[in-house]
Amino acid sequence: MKIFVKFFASAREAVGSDNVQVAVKEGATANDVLELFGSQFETMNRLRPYVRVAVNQSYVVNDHVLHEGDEVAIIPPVSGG
Amino acid sequence: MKIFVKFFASAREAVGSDNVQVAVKEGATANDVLELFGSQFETMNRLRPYVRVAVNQSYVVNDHVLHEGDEVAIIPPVSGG
Amino acid sequence: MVRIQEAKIHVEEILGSVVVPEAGGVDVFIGTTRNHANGKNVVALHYEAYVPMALEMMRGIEKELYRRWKIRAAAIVHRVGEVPVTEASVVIAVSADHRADAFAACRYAIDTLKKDVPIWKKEIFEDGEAWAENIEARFKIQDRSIGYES
Amino acid sequence: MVRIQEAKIHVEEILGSVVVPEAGGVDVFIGTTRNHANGKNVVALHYEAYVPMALEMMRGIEKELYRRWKIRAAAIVHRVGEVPVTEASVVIAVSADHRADAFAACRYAIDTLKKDVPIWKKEIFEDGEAWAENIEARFKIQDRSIGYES
Repeated sequence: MKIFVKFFASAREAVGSDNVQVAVKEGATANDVLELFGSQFETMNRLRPYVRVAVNQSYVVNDHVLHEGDEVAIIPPVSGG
Repeated sequence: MKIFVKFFASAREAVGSDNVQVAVKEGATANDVLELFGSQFETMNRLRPYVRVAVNQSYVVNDHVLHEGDEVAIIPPVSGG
Repeated sequence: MVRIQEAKIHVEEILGSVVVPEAGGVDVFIGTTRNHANGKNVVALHYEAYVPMALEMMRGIEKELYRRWKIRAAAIVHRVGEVPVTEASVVIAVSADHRADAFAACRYAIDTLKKDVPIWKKEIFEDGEAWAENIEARFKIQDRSIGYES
Repeated sequence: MVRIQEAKIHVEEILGSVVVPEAGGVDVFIGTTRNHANGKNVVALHYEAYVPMALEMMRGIEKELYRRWKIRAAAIVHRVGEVPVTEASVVIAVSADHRADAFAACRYAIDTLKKDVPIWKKEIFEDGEAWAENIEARFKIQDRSIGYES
């Protein structure tokens, strides 16, 4: 199934893109997405322990199961304010 | 000795004046001033339990002893802010 | 910076006096005239102050803020005379490197001002008028027996 | 009212949106760009946001303020893009009948925003740049094992 992955701030710089469409297998979790990009980008891999994942604009736990068309956002530690 | 008594807000309205010069005897206290005006003005007498006294622009306890030329202010409950 | 003024208070101007390049945050408290008090409609408010003593006490509060918290700058401004509904009677602004200090100092300043600084507000109702009394000031007076020479 | 904007934030305008005749006080927190971070000189700051999610979370914070405290109105405004030193990156204003509610709600709003809302700040130093990380956000991440699905 297809999902849309958005990267912000340091995560965006780590993968060199702010928006990627990827195919993952049924039952894939937020963690599988982190694994996928962590294995491709060393800097992203180093960020993994610190990022949170949001699906369709809500934070989720890492074993959250994804669905077709989900918007998955990789959220490095925030620094607003 | 001469002192200068200032009245504010409800105390000013009670005595009908904002500034009075009075003669008191040596050793007179803040409390003697309250007594003096309380005995002359019924409304001032009713205010007495609620007012604070400042001498030369600092709050004092009621048995504070006054000196020649002191500026004695009768301070009803404040309501700034 | 402390000030008592008859003119309308402009918050941006006061902010300008406390925002410094080193500070990361400012907390500002703005006391505004309410249209109601004790269940009655307030049509106007009139503030008066024992100006030299009030300024001296406001300076004392300002000094205390620097003593108690790590702050960069502070401003305490009170208006006197007529203050229409929704306009500011008092503005307190405190800048600090860390917001906890800004919040705590600002809160302390307004609490202390309402308790002690010789400023009075008369509420003009449709059917009469009354001198307001801060609840904080009333508590203070109950303590009078212990004395508080300052 | 919640808003994310690129334009400079004008505090008086935001105040205008929260001051209501019934309220007696407003607490305003203003986060300003500091000229230093981790002992280095900051020459510029750049904010970015995951805008739709950030707005949704800001609306959630706003609702929570009304749920937890007796407040009259609230505004949470964040700026994105370049924010020069001393200019505001965030302004939070809360009006209430009683100042304790205004202070508590305002503090809660900035604390929660800094911890959770997807907004990031890049600090540009003389000799490099770095993504900042709120200490509050770091604590949150240590809690991740317990999960916080929302």
